[in-house]
Amino acid sequence: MKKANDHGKPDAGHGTVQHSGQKYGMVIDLDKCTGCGTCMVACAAENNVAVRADQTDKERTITWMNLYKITNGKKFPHTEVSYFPRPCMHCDHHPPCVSVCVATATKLDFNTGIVSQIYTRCIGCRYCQAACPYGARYFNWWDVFPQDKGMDRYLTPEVSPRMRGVVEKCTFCHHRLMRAKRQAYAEDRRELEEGEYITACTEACPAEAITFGDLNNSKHKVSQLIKHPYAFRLLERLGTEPKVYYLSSRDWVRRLADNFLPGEYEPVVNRTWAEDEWSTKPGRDRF
Amino acid sequence: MKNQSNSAENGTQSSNGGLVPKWINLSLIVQDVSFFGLGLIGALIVGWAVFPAILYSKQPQPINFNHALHLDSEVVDGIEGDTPEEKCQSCHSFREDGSFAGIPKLEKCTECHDDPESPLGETPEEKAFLVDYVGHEKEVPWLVYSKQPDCVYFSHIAHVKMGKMACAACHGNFAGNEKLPLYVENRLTGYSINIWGKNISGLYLNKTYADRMKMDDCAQCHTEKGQEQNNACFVCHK
Amino acid sequence: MKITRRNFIASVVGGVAGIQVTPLPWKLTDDVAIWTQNWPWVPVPSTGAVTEENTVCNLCPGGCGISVRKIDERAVKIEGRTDYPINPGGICPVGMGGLQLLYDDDMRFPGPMKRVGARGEGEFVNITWGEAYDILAGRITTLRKAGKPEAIAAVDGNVAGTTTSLLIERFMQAVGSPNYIKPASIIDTYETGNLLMLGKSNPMAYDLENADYVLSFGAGLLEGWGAPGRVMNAWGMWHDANPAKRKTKVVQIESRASNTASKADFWVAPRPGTDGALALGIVHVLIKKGRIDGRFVNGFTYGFNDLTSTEGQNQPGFKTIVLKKYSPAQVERITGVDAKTIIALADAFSKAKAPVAIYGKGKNNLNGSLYEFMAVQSLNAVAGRINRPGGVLLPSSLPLSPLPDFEPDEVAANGLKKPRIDGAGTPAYPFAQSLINHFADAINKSAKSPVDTLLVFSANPFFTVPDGGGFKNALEKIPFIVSFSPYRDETANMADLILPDHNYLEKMEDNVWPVGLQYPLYGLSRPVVEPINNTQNVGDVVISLSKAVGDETGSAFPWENFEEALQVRAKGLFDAGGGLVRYDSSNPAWKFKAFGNGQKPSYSSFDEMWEAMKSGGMWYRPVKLATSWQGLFETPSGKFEFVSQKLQQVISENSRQTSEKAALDQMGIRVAGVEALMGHYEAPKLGVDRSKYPLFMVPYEMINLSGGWIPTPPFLYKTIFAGQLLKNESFAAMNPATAAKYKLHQGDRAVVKSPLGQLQVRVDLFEGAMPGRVYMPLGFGHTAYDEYQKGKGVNPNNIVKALNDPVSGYPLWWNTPVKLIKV
Amino acid sequence: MDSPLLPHGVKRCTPGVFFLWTLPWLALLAWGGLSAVLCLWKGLNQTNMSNVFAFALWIVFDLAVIGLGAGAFFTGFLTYIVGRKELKSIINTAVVIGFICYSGAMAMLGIDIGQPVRGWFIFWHANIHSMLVEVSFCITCYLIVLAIEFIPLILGNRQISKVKELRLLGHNLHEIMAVFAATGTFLSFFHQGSLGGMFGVMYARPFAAREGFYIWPWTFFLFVLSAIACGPCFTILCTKLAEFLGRKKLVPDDAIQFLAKMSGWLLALYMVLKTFDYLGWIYGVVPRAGLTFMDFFNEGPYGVWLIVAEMIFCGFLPAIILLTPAGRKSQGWLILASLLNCTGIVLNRFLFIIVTLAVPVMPFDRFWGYLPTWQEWGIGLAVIGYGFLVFSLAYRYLPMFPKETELNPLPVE
Repeated sequence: MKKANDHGKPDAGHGTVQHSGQKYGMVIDLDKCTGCGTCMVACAAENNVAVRADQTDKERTITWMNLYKITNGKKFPHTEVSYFPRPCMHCDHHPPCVSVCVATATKLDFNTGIVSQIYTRCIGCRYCQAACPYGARYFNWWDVFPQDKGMDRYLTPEVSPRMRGVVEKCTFCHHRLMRAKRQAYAEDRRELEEGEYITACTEACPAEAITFGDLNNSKHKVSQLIKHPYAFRLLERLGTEPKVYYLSSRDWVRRLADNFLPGEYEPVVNRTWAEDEWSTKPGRDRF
Repeated sequence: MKNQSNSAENGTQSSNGGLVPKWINLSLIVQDVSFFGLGLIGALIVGWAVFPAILYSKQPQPINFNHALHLDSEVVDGIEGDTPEEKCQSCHSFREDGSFAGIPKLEKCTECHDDPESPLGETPEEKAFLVDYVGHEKEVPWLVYSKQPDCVYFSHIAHVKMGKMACAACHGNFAGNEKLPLYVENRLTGYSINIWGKNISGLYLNKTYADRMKMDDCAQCHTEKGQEQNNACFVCHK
Repeated sequence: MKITRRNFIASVVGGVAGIQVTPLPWKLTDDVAIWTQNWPWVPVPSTGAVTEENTVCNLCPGGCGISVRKIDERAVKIEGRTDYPINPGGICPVGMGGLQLLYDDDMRFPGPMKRVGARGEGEFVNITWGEAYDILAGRITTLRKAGKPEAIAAVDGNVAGTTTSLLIERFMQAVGSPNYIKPASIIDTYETGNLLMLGKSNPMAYDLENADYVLSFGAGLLEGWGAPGRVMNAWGMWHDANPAKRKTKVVQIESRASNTASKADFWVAPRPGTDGALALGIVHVLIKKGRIDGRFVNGFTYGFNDLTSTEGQNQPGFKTIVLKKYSPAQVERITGVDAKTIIALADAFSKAKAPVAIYGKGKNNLNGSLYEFMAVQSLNAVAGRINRPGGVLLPSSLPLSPLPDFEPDEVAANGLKKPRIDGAGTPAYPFAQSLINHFADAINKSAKSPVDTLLVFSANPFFTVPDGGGFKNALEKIPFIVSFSPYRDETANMADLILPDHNYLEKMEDNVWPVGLQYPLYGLSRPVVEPINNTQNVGDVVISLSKAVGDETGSAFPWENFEEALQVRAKGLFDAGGGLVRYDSSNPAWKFKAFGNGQKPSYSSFDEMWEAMKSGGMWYRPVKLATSWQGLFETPSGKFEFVSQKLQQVISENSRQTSEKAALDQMGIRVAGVEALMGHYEAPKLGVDRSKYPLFMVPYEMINLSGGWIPTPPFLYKTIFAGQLLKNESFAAMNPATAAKYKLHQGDRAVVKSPLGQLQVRVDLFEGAMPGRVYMPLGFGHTAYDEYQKGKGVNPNNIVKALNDPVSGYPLWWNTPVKLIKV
Repeated sequence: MDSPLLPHGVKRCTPGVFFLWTLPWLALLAWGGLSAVLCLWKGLNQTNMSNVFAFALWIVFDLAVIGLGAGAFFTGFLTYIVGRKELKSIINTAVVIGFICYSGAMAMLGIDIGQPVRGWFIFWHANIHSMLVEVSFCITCYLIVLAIEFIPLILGNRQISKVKELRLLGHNLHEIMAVFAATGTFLSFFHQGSLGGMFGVMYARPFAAREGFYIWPWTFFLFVLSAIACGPCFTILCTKLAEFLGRKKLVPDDAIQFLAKMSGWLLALYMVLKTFDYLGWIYGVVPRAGLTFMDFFNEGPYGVWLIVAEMIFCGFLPAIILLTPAGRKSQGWLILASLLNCTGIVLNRFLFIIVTLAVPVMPFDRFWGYLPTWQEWGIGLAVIGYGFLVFSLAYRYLPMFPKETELNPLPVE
């Protein structure tokens, strides 16, 4: 995999860096995920995401957190459905979208590991969308806000509503980091406790499938979970180094997270794990 | 192209006659220059005088609040604080969650100006204030000089409390104001002139941070104070 | 001197040159760009002081704890509470989108209104509350004067036992109409079943959190069954990333690969409606292998072994019948689940330390089948899972004080003697509280509607009743309809008068015992925002209305307002003592503690308790087992009854007039003798030519789509997949094999035709669908509300041909014979 | 009646006929104008572009015309730097075509971005790491260069050249044209390259991603090469079209033949390198991403045939024709070859833009298709209309073909 990182384009000054400060990341446990979609709704509600009358136009609706439905393709009654909740991956190595942006409207902040997107700077060329393999970036095709219905009354001032013609994406609820810091300052603190800053989807998930925290901080739960044998990332081998990890005990799910040539994929069961904190039993046995 | 170059040659030949080529006509040149000058001057007037006049709208504040008076402990007591910052915060206060309340709501004023009937001073402004607002329990529609656009996030507590910055550093010395200045707004952008800067050219010889509140100024200050990490986009944008 | 063209050009050149050294071009370029960054038509949300207000979500009987984030007076976000027993932190998508139900003007009524357009058009004009009361009270008075109070009927969608529903029922009694109708929900099935087997209609209490093997018969654990916040939280615990902590296995029994089925550890797919047989098949194996809990079965149950009838002859008992009729082979024939699986399930169930078999049908919105539920309960009983940690608990109901009795006046008394229109409680349906389908049928059958004035509370029967559009037709016949809905739903659009209720975030309301919870919990939601429309809490409306109708009715409501009525009931909670009003998630209410949970009530007076309840939104007691078996069962035998004597009494009474055969037929029972008194499987008599309708249509529910009377918040349509809704067409899921028979491919248009009607859908090929079935989602196909919902997809309820569930009389809505026609 | 404007000693159709000839092109422009207004006023929802097809028809058009327009700088380079005198007879045509292509492309880009008014951010807040910035800078500069190169031709108009100063200006510009040619060459090299780079650097899009040399992916060089390989052919095509429509010879064969030969060689070279590029990609980038070559084509309308067409029929075939003297000397073959050559570059750009985006990278994501709306076509075709219009005007009123009079002497009255 490392090789994969080195290929690709020159470091646009955004390569893998030693994060001086925090490096926020997310772990989504797909065994816990129930596919209920609360994360999507929470995200939209938290971030003033526009909602139009027809949301079935999946190529154009805006879903910072998007739920992908996958099945194991087996025949009845052995069919299984699972879901990939997909926020922005906040790639850590030379995010594909960042180096291509013409107007420096999107950047990787080395102090948080968060990839920012500035709507007022974006000119809407959409090169970033073309470059992102996760489809995590969304363009504002319309200029809609249901003001006329009075639905602008639930808009939060913490996130600026977007105008037509710019690209937006998941920000790891950066405003919540600001909120937490402000609170800390009010209490004469500079450091944040684990859990003081979590994203809206993390908070909303009824199955507590999402864990959020500082990957640089070994005490944080995320930095332990990513060592789990079931942990993996989307399209890992492209070398984008996503900061969003997934857990799944199901091999067919893990296999769908990346492209594999025949024989390349090795099931987790055969993998032994250094820190033997978790056993590596396959999660889904017959009974 | 052939015939063109020919004609050019003819031109040069014909100019062999006098000192100045025949086809150069001095009077014409003088005319040209003067008309050119006319246009130039006209443009300069339009650009430097007319344009700004059209671009900006001016309005007075609903009530001419006298900062100097209120901060004069001889006249008004109850505005506590040893440092200017503490004094400012006794009205422009922080909320518990660390957010900044900005311009105080009516309830703050009515802590002292509680009775519409009995003014505390004898200024006409106060009387007007008591009748129009305290009387009708109506919030004063203050015009905010330093209102940043919606895309900007600014944490006062990070600057004033943690950064130990003086309010005046960015806002200038309001404490000394007897009168509130006119609120000048850019008709096109809706920005208060205090954001983009009073100097229409945008060029300053020796600019202070109180002159302007543009992004570059924030960034410059961060850099000077060794806070480069706070120049990350999301620190100030939402 | 005259200006030549040359001069003109010169000055223009000068001007152009000059303007470059002024700010004009440069600042203008900048400002125009800045203008695009602050377009006046892009809203700028106002800032202000932030507050978080705690309350309880009342969008479903699940009742999660929520906190509403406010900027000054504006609600901007709903979040789950960590200090509420049901849902530590999270909530469901519908609850998360709740603010759109509050602020979407097109979805709500601005205030009391009167219909002006044709029915269904939704054309109304504003009136005052005064006028509204006059119109309605006047009409009721007239009917009472005419001695026909029974011509007033009410459909009440509020959960049974909530104060609102009690007041509405009380109001109906006060005016003198027996026709108080509630849409059937899973709760009714539970209560009827418990009445027959436990002798009391207890709230269903599954101790899921402490179970290590959850065998779910059709309960859509991840589709919104029970209290979604609680169930999904349990789901998270069951699937802990740490295998050491991952103890619980979940098995889902359902014909379709729903989220629950897919995400469960194992999925068993019997034919829809045969769950009961499967349960008894497992019982069969347990008995065969002697893996039954002898102590419980012999000590505390009735009817397991053979019985001697009153005439003294020997009758086969539960055991004999199960052994005779439900061998794995036989069950395989009924359910299509192979015998090996059945045996394996039995083994797993008996090997588990704390297994529990739970029963449900998707969400809670619709009823289940009584005999199926009894069969599943029998499984729990045989394995001794009654009143055991991790099993089925038997807590006594909430100690709420009843509302004081009152004496109906003469008119009312006479009215109440009249028979119910829906026939509930008659020999045919002895245990039914109300039968909304029959209510509609009765109206449709009679030439002139027996109902003159229909009051609709928190319900949208037009859309939600699975009756092939029967209720819709009934509405058209009813002369006068009054809706108390805050939303412009289908039923409200049929109404002549609108007395809109508050939105759930604007009102005070109670939430009584979330479905399936194993400990008593009384939730109390309070207004977190000022009402944005001219609406009134339906509780207050009923009280005022009763007074407006007359002193006789008014006297039944001796309270100033709704909150007073709430307090009257809550008084019982205080008197009962020991209730907690604050919750700390580190000390879960479902954890069994050796010596109680050591927590003491934090209040000393009722008023203290009430204030604490209003701010905290709860009163609960941590889980505990019934310490003594004495009086635990209120059945004639005083035991858990595999064979229900209550049912036996009714049948024998009914048989007295006619024959037993006739009595059974009347109740829709197709077996005789003891078998009719216990949980069993009987194939429904479809009465439809299967050669014409070879397939079955099975409606299914989704957690991210509100199928009930609550509209779906627009945000949720973001979570709907392309294979479920596309533009305005909804999809029917079917197995590729089935589709192939009709030459249907993904996305093709097809008509699903039942004897009661047809719907056009698009085809979604889904391997997880049982062959021969067509699965249609409930919640699409609204013809009301606003652009976000109107005309999106079709509503399967409109073609459901539901038979009566034996004994209970509720609709069997999950097996409609249909045919597919390619378009 | 416009005869005084026509160049000396050439025959042109009557104004009436000319007007009729311009009508269809004006119509296209009108259509495009309407589309443009809609897109700018209502926003890009007027198009069928989506979050999947962030780039679509317009970008294909842009890249195509910029590639085809490469004839301008390359011919300029050969004429002024290398000093191939015979090309002087066609350089004007090349410049005009270049100008048309680039100005058209710029116009389209202006509408393509979601916030046109903020367009200048590209320069003011430039992100030097972005290939697109490099493209924007170079194209803008080069458009200015092209304009300057165009000026002397305009000044060559019969009436304008009557004004002494202007005539002189034009003459002097001519003298220093080499400087501009050089600048143009430099700029073009980089933006043609960066256009290729744009796609090569998308390392997370296996279909477009390429290895490279230092900061330049191979596509960088391949795009330059393909552009100069087909640019001349496009110039030839346009000339031939003009000759056909004007029913007369406008450019001496030596110029045409030389360009054709150059094209042939360059195309041949390009094809060889492109072959290696494909191989390197198929055996390097693709398997590293866990994919096989055919994985990209197992769904949707964009089949492997596209690549076959690009390489065989629009690559090697025209190269061979152009390299065989007999082939390029015969009118028909020459035109066919040029056509194929130009089609090839369009195909190549299409693959890099549309197919790249249509192929999902996440295994569980679906394949997407795309059809432009009439607004998108309108704006695309308007550029063609605009091209015909400007070309015709230039041909009619400017001495675009200096050898025209020589080749078609007027009958002496």
